[in-house]
Amino acid sequence: EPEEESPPAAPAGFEGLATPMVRKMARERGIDLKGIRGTGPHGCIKPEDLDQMPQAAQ
Amino acid sequence: MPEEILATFQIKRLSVLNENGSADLSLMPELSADEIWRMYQLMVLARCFDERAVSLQREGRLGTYPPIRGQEAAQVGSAFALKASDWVFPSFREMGAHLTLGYPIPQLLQYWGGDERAQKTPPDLNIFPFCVAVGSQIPHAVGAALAIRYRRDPAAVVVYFGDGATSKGDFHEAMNMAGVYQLPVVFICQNNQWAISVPLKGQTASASLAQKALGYGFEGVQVDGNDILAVYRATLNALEKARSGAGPTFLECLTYRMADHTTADDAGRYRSDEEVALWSGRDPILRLERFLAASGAWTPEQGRVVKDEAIALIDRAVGEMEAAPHPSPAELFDG
Amino acid sequence: MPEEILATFQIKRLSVLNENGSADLSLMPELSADEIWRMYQLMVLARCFDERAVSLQREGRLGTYPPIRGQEAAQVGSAFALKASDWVFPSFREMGAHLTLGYPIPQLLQYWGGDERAQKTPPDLNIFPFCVAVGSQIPHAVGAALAIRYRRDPAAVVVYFGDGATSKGDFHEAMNMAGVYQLPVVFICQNNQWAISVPLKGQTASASLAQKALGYGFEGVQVDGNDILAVYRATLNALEKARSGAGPTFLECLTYRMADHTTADDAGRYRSDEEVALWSGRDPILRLERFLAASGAWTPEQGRVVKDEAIALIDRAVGEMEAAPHPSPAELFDG
Amino acid sequence: MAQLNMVQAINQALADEMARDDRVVLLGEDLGRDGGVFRVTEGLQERFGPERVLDTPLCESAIMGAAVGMAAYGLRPVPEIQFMGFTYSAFEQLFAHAARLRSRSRGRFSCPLVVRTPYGGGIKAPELHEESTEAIFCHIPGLKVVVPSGPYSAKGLLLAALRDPDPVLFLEPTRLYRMIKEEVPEGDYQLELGKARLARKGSAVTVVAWGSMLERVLKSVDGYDAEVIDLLTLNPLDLETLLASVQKTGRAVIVHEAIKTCGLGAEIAATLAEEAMLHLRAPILRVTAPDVPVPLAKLIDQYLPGPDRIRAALDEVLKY
Amino acid sequence: MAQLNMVQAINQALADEMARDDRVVLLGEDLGRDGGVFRVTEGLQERFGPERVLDTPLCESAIMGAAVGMAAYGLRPVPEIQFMGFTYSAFEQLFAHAARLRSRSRGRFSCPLVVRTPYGGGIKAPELHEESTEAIFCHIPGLKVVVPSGPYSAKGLLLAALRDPDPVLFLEPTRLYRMIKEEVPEGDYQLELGKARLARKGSAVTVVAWGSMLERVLKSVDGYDAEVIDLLTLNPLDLETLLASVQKTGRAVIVHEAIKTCGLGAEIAATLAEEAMLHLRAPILRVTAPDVPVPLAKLIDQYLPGPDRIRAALDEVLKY
Ligand SMILES: Cc1ncc(C[n+]2csc(CCOP(=O)(O)OP(=O)(O)O)c2C)c(N)n1
Ligand SMILES: Cc1ncc(C[n+]2csc(CCOP(=O)(O)OP(=O)(O)O)c2C)c(N)n1
Ligand SMILES: [Mg+2]
Ligand SMILES: [Mg+2]
Ligand SMILES: [Mg+2]
Repeated sequence: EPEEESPPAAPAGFEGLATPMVRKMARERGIDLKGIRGTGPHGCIKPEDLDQMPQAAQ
Repeated sequence: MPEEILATFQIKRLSVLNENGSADLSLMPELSADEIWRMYQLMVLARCFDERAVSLQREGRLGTYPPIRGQEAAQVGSAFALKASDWVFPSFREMGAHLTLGYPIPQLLQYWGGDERAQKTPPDLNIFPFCVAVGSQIPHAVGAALAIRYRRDPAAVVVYFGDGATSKGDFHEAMNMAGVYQLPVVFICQNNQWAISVPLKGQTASASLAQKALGYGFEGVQVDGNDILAVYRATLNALEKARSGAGPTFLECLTYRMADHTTADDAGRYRSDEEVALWSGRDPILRLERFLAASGAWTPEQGRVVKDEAIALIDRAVGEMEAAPHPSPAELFDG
Repeated sequence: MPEEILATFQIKRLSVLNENGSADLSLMPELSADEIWRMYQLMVLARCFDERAVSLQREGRLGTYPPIRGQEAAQVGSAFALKASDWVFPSFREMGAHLTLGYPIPQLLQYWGGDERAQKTPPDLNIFPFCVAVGSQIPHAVGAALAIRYRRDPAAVVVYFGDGATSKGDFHEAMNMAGVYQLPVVFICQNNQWAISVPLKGQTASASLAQKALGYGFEGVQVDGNDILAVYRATLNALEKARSGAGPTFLECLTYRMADHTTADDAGRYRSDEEVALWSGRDPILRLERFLAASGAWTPEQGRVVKDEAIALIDRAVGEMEAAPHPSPAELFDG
Repeated sequence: MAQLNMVQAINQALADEMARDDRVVLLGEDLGRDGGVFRVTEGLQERFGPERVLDTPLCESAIMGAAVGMAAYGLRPVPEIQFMGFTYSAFEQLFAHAARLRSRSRGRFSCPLVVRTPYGGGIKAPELHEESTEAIFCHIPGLKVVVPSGPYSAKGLLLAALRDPDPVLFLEPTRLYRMIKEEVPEGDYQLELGKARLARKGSAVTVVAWGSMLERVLKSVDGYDAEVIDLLTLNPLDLETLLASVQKTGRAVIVHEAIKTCGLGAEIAATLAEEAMLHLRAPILRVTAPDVPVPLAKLIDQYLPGPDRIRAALDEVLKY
Repeated sequence: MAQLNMVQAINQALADEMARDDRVVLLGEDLGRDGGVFRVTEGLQERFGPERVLDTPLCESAIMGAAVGMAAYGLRPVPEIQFMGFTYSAFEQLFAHAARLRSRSRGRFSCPLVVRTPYGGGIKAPELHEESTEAIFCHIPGLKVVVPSGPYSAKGLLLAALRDPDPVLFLEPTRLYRMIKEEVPEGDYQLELGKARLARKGSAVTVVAWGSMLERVLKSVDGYDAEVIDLLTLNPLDLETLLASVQKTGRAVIVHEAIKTCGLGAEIAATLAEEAMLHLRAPILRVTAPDVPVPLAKLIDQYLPGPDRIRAALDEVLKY
């Protein structure tokens, strides 16, 4: 699907798409998924995507 | 060979006591005076049980209950012919049979109070749990009979069901299988002429239920179901035949459901008072009392004693039933 | 009233042609010579269809197929009595009835080729789809008859099934309901004496199947199922009775399954060659040929012509069937 | 508009449709002379005659089988099974015939019938009178399964079912028969089959229920920011409504009175796990009966999901 | 050890257990004299006599009902239903009686029987000969459901089923009857009911299958880092094995030949969505037949899940 080949920028208020697993990992690392677009299908955030993101201070 | 007659069949009807309670001595079953008295006591016990259960339901102390009033002869008479090693598959309206066989009365009440522990039949009785899905117990009897045959056990099987049940495939399928294997099973239909609001003629166009046995290659007999001596005789014969390897028998006990279908039903909506009155006159207990009275074996006073004893027994049972602790949720997983 | 006789019943057997093909003229149905000839052609057509279907299966051009060999008289004779407005509920072994009623032959073959499009009955025929779950079509006939009655339509219903089907609850339940409402339905049992490997006596202890009707309050007749004139006569009578509001009839057509149960079966495992040979001598086509030959209406030469015509018809149908395009996956969702 | 209970609403729908369409014929045990054991068909035999309101012999499979033949002939039969626990013996007719007839005859025959049956627990009735086996019927291709949750939806859904060209199983929550009264329009109205209803708006969690559990769920969610979906049609599922809600809330709890294993809750949860996974922030929980037979009266309240268990599930998913 | 096909393995299990335990009795249509339509019971009537290998009248509900009575009396009947599509009429006996007897009699009566029936598609047989309705049976509390995937598991599971104190439905994948030969130990061995088998190790995705789909899945996953679970027992599910695998792989695909809606795949997916949600990195996909009746031969290959659809699902979840 073309949508996945060239991901457009996340629209304003875009709630990051992620499975509960990724949400949990993000929570643990203090990452806020709001507005983030990942490299997975439909722009979802993959676990690997989290590695590229700035973590909140622990 | 034009329109040849392939076969001719006869259906018989058995009665021992007429409506006035006088007996055809040639058909009188071998029973001692004590045994007949015991039968009488059991019919009265069944009647008292029934009356109490109905009133407990009205008071909210039992759930929906299906009265047996009018069917005491069919139930007590048939169960009286059983041996301890025989197996019994009841429907849900044979409390008279349970009482005759010695099922603990508190437990019997407990079932209608909505408690599964009631169905844990005591180990010395081979009575299957009540069967609410009409007719579906009939094939079980055939299976038990197959096991008896296979084990060469000296037992027989009795299965009870109503006129309504004869419309179900299970009835047919079980009768047919019993015929094929010539099994030791006695099919006892209490034809009380009603299945909730549906009268017999709405159930089948067959003139008798007994004749249905013709399609299965074994004997069907209509018995006066309000005549306890006829019921006993017919059942005993059928059981002996079964135990001797001579195959199954179908007994249609023609009787009448004198009360509502259950305590949730109002029979006044669908049947006439005249019909009910007619059958009240044919009360099976009355009939045995007349028989006994004729030889001086029964007086109103003796009748009262029997009834009082029965009531006392029921009283105790009600107390026991109500004293039982409420089942714990863990019992959902019991078994 | 001791052991009173409640009722006496008789079961009749109808045959018109004896084994040598000579007819009882008093029972001869009203049929023109042309009509009888047409019946003969249809039986031959059914036989040729059957032989071809079996060989197509052997060649892998059809799936599992249940031969009708030996049952042509029962099928053609009964279907010949039907009117276009009547409804037919077949089992899975009535291709002779389909052919008689004009079901397109390519479509009939298509079914055994595993193609649902075969069951889209042409709009001018009221033939229900084949029924594989044995006996489960019988209640449908009762429902259609209820609808006919409700609509006051001048039609009747025929339902076909085998001896094995009489063991199923559906048979009983439908017969019973038809009796209660006195419906315009004719129950036609092709008693071919086998249900796969189970002989009739393993199916029921009843001496005849016809007598099973006694339990439902309507007439059951045994018909010589290899005698097309008897089958026709009995069916016509039953249909007229049905249409006139006089209720249902049960016809037991006593015949024989001359072939294996299906092309996946090997009857040699469970029945004797002698039995098969005995019934080969009773071939229903042979019997009608003898009848016709006696009056000079049939010669071997004419027989060959009829057969050649039938084969030509089947040839064309096979071609058409095989020319039909493979169904597309989208047809899974058709209907 | 009148205030009706569900028994009255169903009775009205049947009467109206019978008056409108002479193909509609009722059949079953005790539904004519007696008006049905719950009085749902009261007065209909008097009004429409014994040929349109047929008291049948005691035989569920024959009732269903005959209905198939009637429907194929062109009528619109409405077989009643006295209690859901007695549908088992009619199962073959429903599964192998009614539901398949259109497909296997490639449209030559169809089977427009509506099976009505009371279902569900909590009425302290005998064995097999409180079953809730809807999931089994949802596994039958070609059969629609519908469950109203009150008098209004009962009438509107039943009218729609009676006009559907294919077989519909119409489950009547016995416990609600006379429990709820609602405004029910007198005239004709239909609720489209296959459409769920938003019974309550909320944004933190989606609770899915149907039949008599709906009432219990609505009582239980007080104080929660819960969206409640009243399924109304169990098969086919209204995916659109389910997904829209769960995409919004990110949490789902399914409540049903059937046992857990292979209950309809499984299909709903599986669908969400397939279609809405990226929106979920918590496990999907099912609040159901335990995997044991429906008990008799004394234990029925322990068996059916109650407010405590429903709230515990809400609390659990709201932790995420 | 001998190389046996599944027909031989089942035959051997039955013969061994009958020799060991005289309570074991077989009954069904054509299984005696004829040895069964698939020859699974060949030779057993000759060896054990017609009272232990009973040819019955043509009636599935009576077969099942009689088996209930036999089991209650103390035997261990093994009713055979000729094809799964003919179980419908035996449904009431199984659901309302066999499965409940222990619970409703509080242990006074039990019902140790094993229902054997061939099931599943791909054999180009007539209507109702290729059904796969296992999910319905998994919704029956009190009934275990078992499906071997080859000769070895067939014998081991059947021996365990025959010794189980409660009713077991034993489904025999018809397509595999003579397809696979395996080493099958001659003596006694049991595979514990309720335990799944790791048919293939892998770490990127868990694929769950059973019966004849297993063989197809194993062929399809070539080249994928897929772990394959052969369920063997469908009810109760082996949660431990399922969860351990999915917690490792983070992805699940369920493959079954039954239709999708309310199939067993739903229960598995729902269980994962409840118990393993925090380990999932992709939606849970189900590869199933479409929601239509099992077609006749010409379309059966389009109906059953094939390698293409299985691989497409793997590719999809691996995107996450
Ligand atoms: C299969 C089934 N269908 C319907 C019912 C509801 N029901 C309970 S008793 C009964 C009538 C039974 O009539 P009959 O067999 O004559 O027995 P009786 O009640 O007269 O003892 C009905 C319809 C049921 N229990 N089981
Ligand atoms: C309900 C059911 N059980 C089993 C089968 C498998 N089967 C197909 S035909 C048949 C025997 C049918 O015997 P009968 O009714 O006499 O018909 P026939 O085959 O002789 O025409 C059996 C057991 C089936 N199709 N349906
Ligand atoms: Mg049945
Ligand atoms: Mg009755
Ligand atoms: Mg036959």
